[in-house]
Amino acid sequence: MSGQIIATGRSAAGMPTGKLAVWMVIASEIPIFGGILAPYLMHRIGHPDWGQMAASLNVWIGTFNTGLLVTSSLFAMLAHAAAERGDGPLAAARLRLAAYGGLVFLCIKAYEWYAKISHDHVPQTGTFYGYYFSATGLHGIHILAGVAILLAIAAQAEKGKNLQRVELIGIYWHFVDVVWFFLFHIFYIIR
Amino acid sequence: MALHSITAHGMPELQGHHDVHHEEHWFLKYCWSTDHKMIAKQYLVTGLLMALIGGFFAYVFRWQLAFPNQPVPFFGVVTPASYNMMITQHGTIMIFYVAMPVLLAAFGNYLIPLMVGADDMVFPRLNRASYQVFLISSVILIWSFFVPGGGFGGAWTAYPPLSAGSQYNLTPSGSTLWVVAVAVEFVAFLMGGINFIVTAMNARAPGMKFVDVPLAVWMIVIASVMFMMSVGPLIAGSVMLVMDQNFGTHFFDPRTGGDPVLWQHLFWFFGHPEVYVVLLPALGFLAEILPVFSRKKLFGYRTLLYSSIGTACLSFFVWAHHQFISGIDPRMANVFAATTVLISIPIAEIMFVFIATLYRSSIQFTVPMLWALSFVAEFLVGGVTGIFLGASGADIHFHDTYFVLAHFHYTFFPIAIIGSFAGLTYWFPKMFGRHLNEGLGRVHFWITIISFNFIWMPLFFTGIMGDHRRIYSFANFPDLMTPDRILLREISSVATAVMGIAQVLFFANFFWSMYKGRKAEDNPYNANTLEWRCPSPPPHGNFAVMPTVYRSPYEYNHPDREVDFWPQDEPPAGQGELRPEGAH
Amino acid sequence: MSTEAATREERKYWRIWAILISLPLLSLAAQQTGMGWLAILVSVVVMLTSTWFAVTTWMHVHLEPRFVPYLCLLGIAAMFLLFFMVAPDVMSHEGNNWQNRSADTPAHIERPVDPLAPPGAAAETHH
Amino acid sequence: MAEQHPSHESGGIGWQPLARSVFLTTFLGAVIVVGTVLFYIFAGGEDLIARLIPANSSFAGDIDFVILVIAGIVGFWFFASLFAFFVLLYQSRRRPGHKPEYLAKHDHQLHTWVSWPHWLVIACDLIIIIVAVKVWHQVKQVAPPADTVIRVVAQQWGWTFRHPGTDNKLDTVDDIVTIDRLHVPLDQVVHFELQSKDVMHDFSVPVFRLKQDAVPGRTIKGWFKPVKAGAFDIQCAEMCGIGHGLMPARIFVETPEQHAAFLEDSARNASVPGGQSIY
Repeated sequence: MSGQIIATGRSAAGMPTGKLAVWMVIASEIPIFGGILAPYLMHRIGHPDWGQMAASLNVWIGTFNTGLLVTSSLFAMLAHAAAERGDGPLAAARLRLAAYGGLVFLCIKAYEWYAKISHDHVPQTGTFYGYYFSATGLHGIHILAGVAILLAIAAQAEKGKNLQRVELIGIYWHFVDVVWFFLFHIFYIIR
Repeated sequence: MALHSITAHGMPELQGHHDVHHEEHWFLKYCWSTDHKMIAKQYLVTGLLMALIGGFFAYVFRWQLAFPNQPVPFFGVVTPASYNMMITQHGTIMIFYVAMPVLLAAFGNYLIPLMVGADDMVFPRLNRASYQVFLISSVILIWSFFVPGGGFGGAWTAYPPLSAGSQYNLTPSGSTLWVVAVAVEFVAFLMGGINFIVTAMNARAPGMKFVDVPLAVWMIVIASVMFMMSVGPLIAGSVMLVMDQNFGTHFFDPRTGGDPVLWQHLFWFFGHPEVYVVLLPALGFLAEILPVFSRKKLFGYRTLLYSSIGTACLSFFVWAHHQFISGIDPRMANVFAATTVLISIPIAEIMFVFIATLYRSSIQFTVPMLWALSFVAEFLVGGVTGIFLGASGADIHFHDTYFVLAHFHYTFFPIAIIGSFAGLTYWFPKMFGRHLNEGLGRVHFWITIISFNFIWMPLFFTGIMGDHRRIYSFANFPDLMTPDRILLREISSVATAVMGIAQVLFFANFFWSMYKGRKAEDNPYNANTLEWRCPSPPPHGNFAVMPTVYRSPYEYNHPDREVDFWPQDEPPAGQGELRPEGAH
Repeated sequence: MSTEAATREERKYWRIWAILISLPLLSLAAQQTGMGWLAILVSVVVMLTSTWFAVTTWMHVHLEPRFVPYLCLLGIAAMFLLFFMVAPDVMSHEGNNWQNRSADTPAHIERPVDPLAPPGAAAETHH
Repeated sequence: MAEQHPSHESGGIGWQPLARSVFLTTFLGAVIVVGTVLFYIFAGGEDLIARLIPANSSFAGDIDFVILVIAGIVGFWFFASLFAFFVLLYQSRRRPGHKPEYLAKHDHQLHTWVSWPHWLVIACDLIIIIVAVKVWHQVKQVAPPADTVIRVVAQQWGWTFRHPGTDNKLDTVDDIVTIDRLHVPLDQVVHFELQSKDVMHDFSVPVFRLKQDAVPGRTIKGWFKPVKAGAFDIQCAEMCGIGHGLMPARIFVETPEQHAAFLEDSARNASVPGGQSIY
């Protein structure tokens, strides 16, 4: 359907339509994550005692997860390079690796949540945990959506279709990565 | 890039494009269409239906206020709970489910591709998804009226802890459904907004420079960008509020270090720009309608554009004037008072531009023009009374009184109702291929405008006299039951009923004209913009030949021309149709 | 893009990956020293550096039209605005003619808001 | 461009007369509106607002003054624009032989037409900001020394007022706690501490021009000085649930004798000493 639309093929702003849209998505995501991080920071600075709760987060798991996401992003980037060469199947394989990275990230995150909850560190016990669960949950939803899109685009790329989308999902995936840098440092590192 | 260069030559692409869609099932045609015009109409119809609900609520609680504790005709006795529910849902519906879908989504969808000379939105399926998500959100909202405990009744601003604790608001499911409905709606408009922005930026017809874009498109795009930049914190806030309601967190609960004032900030950080999100499209319609019916070039395209961008930027700095007395630090109020009052500068410039456009023009008082002109006059009232509220010292008295409501409705009624009517009556021939009945339209216009002023003028005075908003019956307050106050309230309430009844005229006109009205020409008003250069109503794919743009959209009565308009896509002399030199 | 150039690009991506992998380790190390101020300093630097690398070398923001980074910066600016205009009310616990009593109570103590109780009594009475 | 089309120049008079007529009307409007306001203020008519609602506290007049200043300034703009608007509507109505003018010149040359009012608007804005912030500062940011301090506690759906009693100190045994009835002495500076037990409420006394939200978890301080004896409404001005419209209270502004009687009465009638355990 959309292939027939002339409008989609135009680029009066000097960039492909899909890429423009991805950047628009990112621009609109910034206030969403900012909207939860800014209040958290305010409260965190206002409540030095939250440091005890922050100390209960497992920073090793957090660091490992960071590495995992960075690696996953790398594969998205390599998929982009493969797509640039027109190598659809290779791009698809690398995209899938990136997606699996995201899935493993989610599993580790789930384990982390489970460990927190089993230690009775539930959102009810302190607003710190409320922010922790909301922010990482919001980020997790983005990872989940990203994984789904990665796999869908991998399926297309395998057939050599819509190779330009490999780059687009890559941009989104790196953005999710950048958000994680902030969450990781703000929640795990700074106590 | 390849496609772009093809379209640049105005090649008649994709012949037979329109024929593909002939044999469609009605469901595919009306409910599953990716055509931007059909989606626009879906938004429009949903918005109008929601307006009926919101309007009915307004009638019920206005009647209760004038004649407290007597059964309201067609409704029954109003209890405090149902009163609160109705004022809350009236606000929610009118802002999020009428103004946004009609002004931004319906007209944005309809106008942007047509005005920039594209055959559809750049992401038609995303567009369809946006409407469907919006529809789901409307269904959730209406569903919330009927759950046990009733609909949410904590005012449309939903200040916690009232909205966060069911022990306070007594509507355990209603309040959650309300937040969810609103948050889902934001997602729908984010999808739609991204589509609008990308379409207007990327899918412009060849030759259309940024000063050739009609202002209606500009305004919708600026509004979408504002929406995108401001809604994020409230989406995050809604997530937090839902967690507070259902998962026992304490983001907004002071018991464990949460802060109710935080929600107010998150809400108004979005809530104030939101006013301009719906204002700008309405101003865009005016910028289209005024030049057409005064047959004169718009005074100051760039002035209007830059003033609007200035308003948009400035509106991010003013939100806490809604919170002057609600627990923010009094020192911060000084900052916000200053920024708030300064926003009068760009708004005043916009008004000057509109008024100056009328100078030495030739005004035809058609129905759309009447609506557009009444917008200027009524919005002036709303604009100047806003200064009282932005000035912190005066706001101490006015805050949360009917003065605020009157001010708000003097801005929002022009925006949402007058703006929508102006747009609807103006583009009706294009949308449905038929003309509205002019006489009926005039009667409807005058009744609506006069009754509107009778509703809200008296309430400025009851506000000054100390009537506070959201109070279900003033009978409990001896100071407020003086005969003059009661009279003012009664005038207002009766006028509300009159205005409600007058809308029957509009709906009758609307549906009658849709099927039986006079057939519309392609360009009935001799307008310049591209949407008038395709058939009425435009087929799937809009243009038979994709247009190329040569000039700004407001070239009326150009001295070099014999006819008083100059369509944007008409090739200049020498390139296409020839005009003898010096014929003037 | 030629195959050779793409391979060069790939090698560059690996280099960026190495940097991005080691930066969080740096902040982890800073945190393990136990010096709070060092952890904050290093994290801020690491956050900004890694974002810079990811955005410029992976997302290729510099290759896009100029309005793209500006738009994103606009979003970030809006968040800074939100932070600094809200912080006086939410971050501080007292101000001009007001005091946030509940914020002064340690967050993990469940404490009903009972303004009629004398100050300080609340925490004891509700244990 | 313009020289090639003399028809404009002759038919069109240009923009000067428009500017002249608009400025004339604006200044006429200014004189009328500002004059009226000044007349009221100097003729002791500062009670323009007070005719609608009594001004019974010491700062009510200041707030009314802000309102009047703003009314004068925006009234001038309002009537001037509306006048220009309707005059233009009449002048430019479509009629035979009337041809609209084409703006041949470039935007920025005509811009003076917008920029002049623009600078005027900025000047007016500055006046408004200064006046408003001054009164705000005096009402909300600083307070004269207290003669007495009361505590106002809002809850769903009623008010609890804690008066300091005869020793004029809060949180002592002789405090008087009342529900929905606040007693304050006339002509004394009353400081209040505003608190809420559950949700947001708002302590509003329209005749005092007094309004302040009660935020749960916070104590917000404010002041007022009643200047007229009598009983007046207290309203809750922030949506606080189903009973929001049903939490009216009264404030009794009492002469020294009445207030002394009230204190004595309460002390005698208190079933429990100090009223500490009324709650």
